[in-house]
Amino acid sequence: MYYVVTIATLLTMVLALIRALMGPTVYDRVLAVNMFGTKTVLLVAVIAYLFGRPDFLDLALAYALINFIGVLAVLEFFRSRTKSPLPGDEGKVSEVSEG
Amino acid sequence: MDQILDILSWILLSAGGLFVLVGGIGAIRMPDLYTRMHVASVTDSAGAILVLTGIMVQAGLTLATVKLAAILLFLLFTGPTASNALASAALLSGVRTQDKDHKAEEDHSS
Amino acid sequence: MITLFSLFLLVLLVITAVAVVQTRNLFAAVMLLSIFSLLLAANFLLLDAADVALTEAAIGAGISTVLFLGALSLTGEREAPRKGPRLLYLVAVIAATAVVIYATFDKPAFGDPQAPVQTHVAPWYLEKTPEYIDIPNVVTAILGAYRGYDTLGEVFVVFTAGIGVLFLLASGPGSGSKRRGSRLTEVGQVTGLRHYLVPRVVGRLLVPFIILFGLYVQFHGEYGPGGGFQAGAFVAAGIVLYSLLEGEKKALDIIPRKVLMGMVCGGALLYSAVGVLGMLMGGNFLDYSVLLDNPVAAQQVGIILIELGVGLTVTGVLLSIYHAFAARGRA
Amino acid sequence: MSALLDLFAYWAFAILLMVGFYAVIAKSNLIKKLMGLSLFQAAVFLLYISMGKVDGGTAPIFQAGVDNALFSNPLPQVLILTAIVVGISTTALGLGIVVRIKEEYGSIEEDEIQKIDQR
Repeated sequence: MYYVVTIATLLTMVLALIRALMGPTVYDRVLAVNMFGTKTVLLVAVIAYLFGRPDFLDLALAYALINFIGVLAVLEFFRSRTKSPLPGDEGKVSEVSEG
Repeated sequence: MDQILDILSWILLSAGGLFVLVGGIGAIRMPDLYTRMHVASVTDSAGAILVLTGIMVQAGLTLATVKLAAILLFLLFTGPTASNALASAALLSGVRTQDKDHKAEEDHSS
Repeated sequence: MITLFSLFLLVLLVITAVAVVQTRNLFAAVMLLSIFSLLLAANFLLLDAADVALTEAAIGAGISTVLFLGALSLTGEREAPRKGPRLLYLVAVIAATAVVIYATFDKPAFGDPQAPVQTHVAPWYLEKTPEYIDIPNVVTAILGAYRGYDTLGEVFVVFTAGIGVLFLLASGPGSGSKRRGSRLTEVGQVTGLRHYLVPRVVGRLLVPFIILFGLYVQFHGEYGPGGGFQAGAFVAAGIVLYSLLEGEKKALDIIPRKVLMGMVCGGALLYSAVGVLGMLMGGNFLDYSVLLDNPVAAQQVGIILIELGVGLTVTGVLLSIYHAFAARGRA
Repeated sequence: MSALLDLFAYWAFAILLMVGFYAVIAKSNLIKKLMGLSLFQAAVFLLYISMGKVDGGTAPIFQAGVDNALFSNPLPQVLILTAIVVGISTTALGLGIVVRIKEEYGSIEEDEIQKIDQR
């Protein structure tokens, strides 16, 4: 019966991957990554029992704790970007190279 | 007794698998970011609760159950928080609820 | 069945890799790279490599995304289309792929227990570890004791890379970035995600647990998946999370740069010191068995000490690198 | 069929390796090149770990109460475990160099940098 969950999780991973590939907004991609993280936690937990090695649960615990950092890093990245848009790349090349 | 527990955990695991899959389908089928986020996060939480509880029933009263409970707790903390943060960031940057309105300006895909 | 799952994940890995290369938006590429890392870790677990999967989890999910995003915020996220002989590159790559695939026909079948890799030295490790070192995790035993010299080298590579990043980024911004620097100072006032209330509260709650988990991985590495490399990455990830929430300044108040440098150097020195101590007590370099009267217990003590050194260095290096990138963005 | 299945893991490795290689040689964006390098690295990791897998084996961590379990090869795992951490450190070094290039040249596109250099 663990197989049922494993297969469901793997199929959902495919769907999340499709969402990450399609976009259309960057936030959709972040959402897909977040979904993927949760699915990985479940997958790892189920695999640990599929193998009969409960000590692998450490790995699921690790992902449950760490996944959050990625989303926050993205937020921070957007915040700094929206407050001060990066200078356009065009026209800057010649200006900077003289320095 | 063991059989009852087995059946219980089987039901929980299958329901969890179903919720997980529904969340995935919803993330593909829903029309705009916010509904997708809604489907994904709600089914994520429900699926995680069901699957992890199902495994907990199998594990019995061991250290593994404590770990599973910790995993569930952290998932329930971080999942909705990430959704909240993501939604507010999307809202601040002007993603609207109608997908076709902003497609042109936000499309960064190749 | 499990092999089929693994093959399925491999297909997803290839699709993700192609998408990473194809997408023009570098931010999307970073997101896909993070998915790639999750898939890779799941695949490592299916291939019985729990320690490696834990390392990939610690590095790929947290630190790597943060570093790539940090670099992107300094360089811009759009990739210009390349004007070049793309067909030529494609032909070269396809030819190379064909050669590598042709080479795989001579490889022993996947999972063959009689393959040369499996029969050379691994059985000896698996057989002798309970006798010589007596810890359950054979991976840690090989890492710390049998191949301790190799690991020392790896630690020094990490050390050198960290020093290199500090050399590159710690000096003041070059003449070229003056304009950008002044633009960013007004943003520099508002560091961290202060106005995101919910993430801040929940995130602060998580920080101690991540660091606790890092310590658990550090000191439980002899008994389960884990060790200094993973622990260092986890602790660093916890502090990076704190820094994302509260701003780099507060994170630097807790662990100042001097302490970080102390950790970087101290860890590497601790590792070497254990080796030299073995020499002074009459053994070979990195031979732990002479440290105590009981050689087996001495091996365990030696492994715990060098894992501690590894953990310190990795934490220090990853955090120094993060702070170097973050400070560059706010300079 | 089973022979194909046996080698599939290695083929996936070959394709991943070459996808990374393509990014390194064909893309002009330096960060993209570094990403290609990470993919290349990941492919090598995958090759090592796949070679260490033994059919019916389990992770090389002794379990209390389980004797005579078949273990996968621990040696490749040790090599790759350290290589992952070394990999992120060297990638960070590469990113550091890219950031400095951006500061000096104002661009991270290879062609533009070459154009500036020729002047």
